[in-house]
Amino acid sequence: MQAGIFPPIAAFNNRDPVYLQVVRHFKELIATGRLEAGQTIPSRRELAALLQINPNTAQKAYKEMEEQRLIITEGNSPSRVTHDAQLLGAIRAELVREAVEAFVATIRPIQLPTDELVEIVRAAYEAPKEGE
Amino acid sequence: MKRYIGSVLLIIFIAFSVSAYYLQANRVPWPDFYFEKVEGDESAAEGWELDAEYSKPGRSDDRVMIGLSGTEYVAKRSALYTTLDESQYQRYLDPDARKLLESESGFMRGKQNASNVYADDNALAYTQLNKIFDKKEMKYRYELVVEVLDRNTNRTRDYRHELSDASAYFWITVLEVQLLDGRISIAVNGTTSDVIQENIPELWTISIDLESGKAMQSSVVKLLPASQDRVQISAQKISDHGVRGPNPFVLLQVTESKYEENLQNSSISIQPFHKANLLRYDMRTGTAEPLPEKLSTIWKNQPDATYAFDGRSVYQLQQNGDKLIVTSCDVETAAMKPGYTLSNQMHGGDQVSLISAYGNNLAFLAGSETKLELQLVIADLPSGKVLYRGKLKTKGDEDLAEMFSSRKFRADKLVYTLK
Amino acid sequence: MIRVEHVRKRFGRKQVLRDISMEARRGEITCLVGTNGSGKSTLLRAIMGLTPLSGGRVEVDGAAFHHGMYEKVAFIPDTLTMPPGMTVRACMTFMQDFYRSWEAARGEELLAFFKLDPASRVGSLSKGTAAKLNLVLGLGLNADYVLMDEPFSGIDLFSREHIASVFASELIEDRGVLFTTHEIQDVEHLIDKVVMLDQGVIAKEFYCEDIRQREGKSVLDVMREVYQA
Amino acid sequence: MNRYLKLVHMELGRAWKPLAALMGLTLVMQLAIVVYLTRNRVAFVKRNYLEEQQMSVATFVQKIGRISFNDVMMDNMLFTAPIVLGIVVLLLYTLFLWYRDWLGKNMFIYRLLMLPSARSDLYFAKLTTVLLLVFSLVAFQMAILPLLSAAFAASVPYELRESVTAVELASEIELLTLVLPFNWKDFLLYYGFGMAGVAVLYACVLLERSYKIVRGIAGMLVYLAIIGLLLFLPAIIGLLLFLPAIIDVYWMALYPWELITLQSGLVAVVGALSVWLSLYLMKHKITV
Repeated sequence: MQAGIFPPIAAFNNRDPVYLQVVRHFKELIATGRLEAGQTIPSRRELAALLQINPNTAQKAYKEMEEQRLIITEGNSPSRVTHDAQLLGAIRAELVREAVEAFVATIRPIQLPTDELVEIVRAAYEAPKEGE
Repeated sequence: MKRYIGSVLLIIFIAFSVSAYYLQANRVPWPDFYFEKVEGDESAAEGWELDAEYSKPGRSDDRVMIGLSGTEYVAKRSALYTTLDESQYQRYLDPDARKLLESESGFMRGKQNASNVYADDNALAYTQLNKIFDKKEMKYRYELVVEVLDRNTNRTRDYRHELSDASAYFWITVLEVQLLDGRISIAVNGTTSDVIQENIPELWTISIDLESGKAMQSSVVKLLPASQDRVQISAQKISDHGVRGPNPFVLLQVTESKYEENLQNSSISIQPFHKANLLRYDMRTGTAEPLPEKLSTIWKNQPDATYAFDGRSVYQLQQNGDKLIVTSCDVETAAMKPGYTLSNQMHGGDQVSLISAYGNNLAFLAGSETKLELQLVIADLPSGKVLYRGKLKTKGDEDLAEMFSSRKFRADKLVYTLK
Repeated sequence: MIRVEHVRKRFGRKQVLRDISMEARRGEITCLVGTNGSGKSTLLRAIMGLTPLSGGRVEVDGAAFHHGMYEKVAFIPDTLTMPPGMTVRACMTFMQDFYRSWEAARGEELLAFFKLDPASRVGSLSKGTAAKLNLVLGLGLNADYVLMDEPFSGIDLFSREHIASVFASELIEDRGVLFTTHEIQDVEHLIDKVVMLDQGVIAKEFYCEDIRQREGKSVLDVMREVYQA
Repeated sequence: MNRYLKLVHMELGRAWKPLAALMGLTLVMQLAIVVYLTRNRVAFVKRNYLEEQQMSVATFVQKIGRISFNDVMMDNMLFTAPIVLGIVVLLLYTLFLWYRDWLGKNMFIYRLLMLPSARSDLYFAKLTTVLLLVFSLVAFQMAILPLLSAAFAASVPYELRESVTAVELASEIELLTLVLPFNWKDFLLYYGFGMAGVAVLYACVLLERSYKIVRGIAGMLVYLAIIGLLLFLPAIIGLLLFLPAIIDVYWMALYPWELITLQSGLVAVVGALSVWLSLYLMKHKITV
């Protein structure tokens, strides 16, 4: 199961710090529920191997996540996702806001009227995904 | 460890083969000749060696040196050792000069010709005659270089003297060096350069006063042949090896050679004719007197007599079949002394050969063609008393007689070497 | 830390390395980049003592480089350097014979990891397989530092990914890696620090994550700026 | 120390095939030569003496003498061919021993220079390997002499044959007396000089490998000049003596035993110098 949710390297771009991209990826997993609260996550070494990234980068990503209290590591037992629901909610909100900001930045130049825009977004959002 | 077996085996193979080869090389089955005493005292024969050629079937000839104790094969000796030994410093230099080289190696260093040396307890003198071509005057100049070591003070002095009016001589050699009452005397033998005069040997002496360094040249003695017609004349010093102490006389064997044509049944055959007379040259006076005619030798092809000098008298050693006739004369008085004759003394012995002398030691080989046996005989030169007689034998079971008859063994010369 | 101080290297009259000073820390992956002929390989060889320095010094953990250090500084050249006649097994035995820091177990692991046949002969290996064996011989050593010369050049895509995965594996962890490459874009996110060589001097030396953070540029962007300027 | 031994073992491992081939070739050639020449000689004797001159075996033996190895090999250079071949191949292999590590795409020299032991181990391992190869060929030659002697004996009827031991057989052939000297002191001397020669050769190879072709050759020439000067020092001194005394050098005249000692000493010095230079180059100057 674990391997599935950690895609190999192709998913990363070279311009943003890799460790931040890893943190974002974890946030997405948490936000999308693929990583539940309290679930154990792979060790630094396993993650480096899975994601094909430099072990130091994996180390830095874990440190960042611990600072953001996304994950908790007691002693040398494997790290776990936080139980803090309020934090988890905040992560979801942060991801949504980032996505929306990115979407708004790209759509603004087309100068669509607001309600027309909202209409298109609702249609796209409620349309069944081809894959499902 | 098993992995290294290949290399280890190779090293063992090398060690084994090389040592086996050299063990075998040392036990090569070659005859080991030696002299077995028949009569007399072995110490008299100490230092004498018979140089011979031995050709073992299936091998090219080997040079052997046979002494009292056994044989030494030149082939078996180390090339390094041979080079050391064969050089003129060692092997055939007379032992006194060699001893000098060892004891006075400092003084003798660089002295090319070790025989131009005079030595006594308190002085050592060396002379060298340098022939220098004078480009300006386009003629040869001869310069005598003398170095004298005072053994007491260990100081050396050297003297240089250019031989006056010597350019006429094609070649000048040093005959004798002596230290006579404070003067270094050097007898030289010059051969003239013009062909017509048939190179008459000319002797003279240069003496240099040790103190003043002043050099004097004696008058020249020309050794003219008795008869005039086309005679070759050569003068050769009779070796004074083994002679101790100062000696003013230089003994010369003056050989006159000519070719007689005698008519025999209408064909002219050229017969070589040689006559050797002895001459006593006194370095103090620079004069030469012939010694008694009885000492002269005449021969056609090979001389069958040699001369020896033991410091007091000169000896003519005449080989005659199985007899060795020795006549001698006192050098000081030039008076003949009673000679003696040594016979082969081997029953059936019919040969005396390789006569050699050193100091007052006389050595020769007594052989018997019929009995195929060889004996080394050492005698006291002045008295003729036989001091030692030894029979040539081999330690192995080789058939010596067969070796002689088939000429596998050929004696070459007797040499006195101080081992 | 491998420290290079004012290293100069001349081949005849050509000054290949003019004045190089840099560091490759333990536990970091440092990549040495530069245009062709900028002296990358020469620098690696100079550090390893395979070619004499014309000037300057190389220090490993504070001590001057000497032959004992070959136990703790492994070098993987751009070609496999074992005689063609040797089998893979013989190569492993050779390494065990001569290097105390050789770990046979890890060697076998690596052989398996790269799926190399111990009986095959060095001479008969393909370029990719040879490169993998080369890696095994280098990484099999329990060395603190691993220097690699073009580990990815001229190798098929799959082998390259296979090799790249080593960089991310625990084989590399807490070891200092200094390697040169032309295909920087594929391995950018594996690298901690980049040292840029240009005409025998260090053009730029930086940590990738810092550049990404401060200037949002990839290593490739920086290279374009430095080398095309 | 054991790394040096392991290196020697490895180098021998890489050399045993050519060595075995060389040994095989030498054996075959020498056997062929001995049998061929001996058969010719026997045929000649039979045709010429026994048939044409109607000589009985006894008279032939008595007059001319039995057929010996010496007669057969007397003025024939054929036997020296395999020996010269062996020497040439060994000389070439001495060079190849070094250059092979630089040749080809797999430059084994990288690995060798990165061995954790001092580079002198590598240098002495290669030097030892050459010496072992030379001595194994020499030992092989010694080992097959009895075989050759037997082959000779087999090719000559008993009554005509002059038996000779293997060692004597060796002393009949000019070149063999050099390769297998009769006296073991010479063996040490010749092969000592040979070793110095190999050391000089290695110094030249390393000069070239350190400074590459152009400056390498120049370095080599300078080095050989120094070596030449050293080796010919006694000869130069000798020469000085004969020049009309420009300077009084009599004190420099050497007695032959001193000359030999000096010459051997100089060869040893040259050997040591070469080893020292090689080790210096290996440590500081050699490059891949």
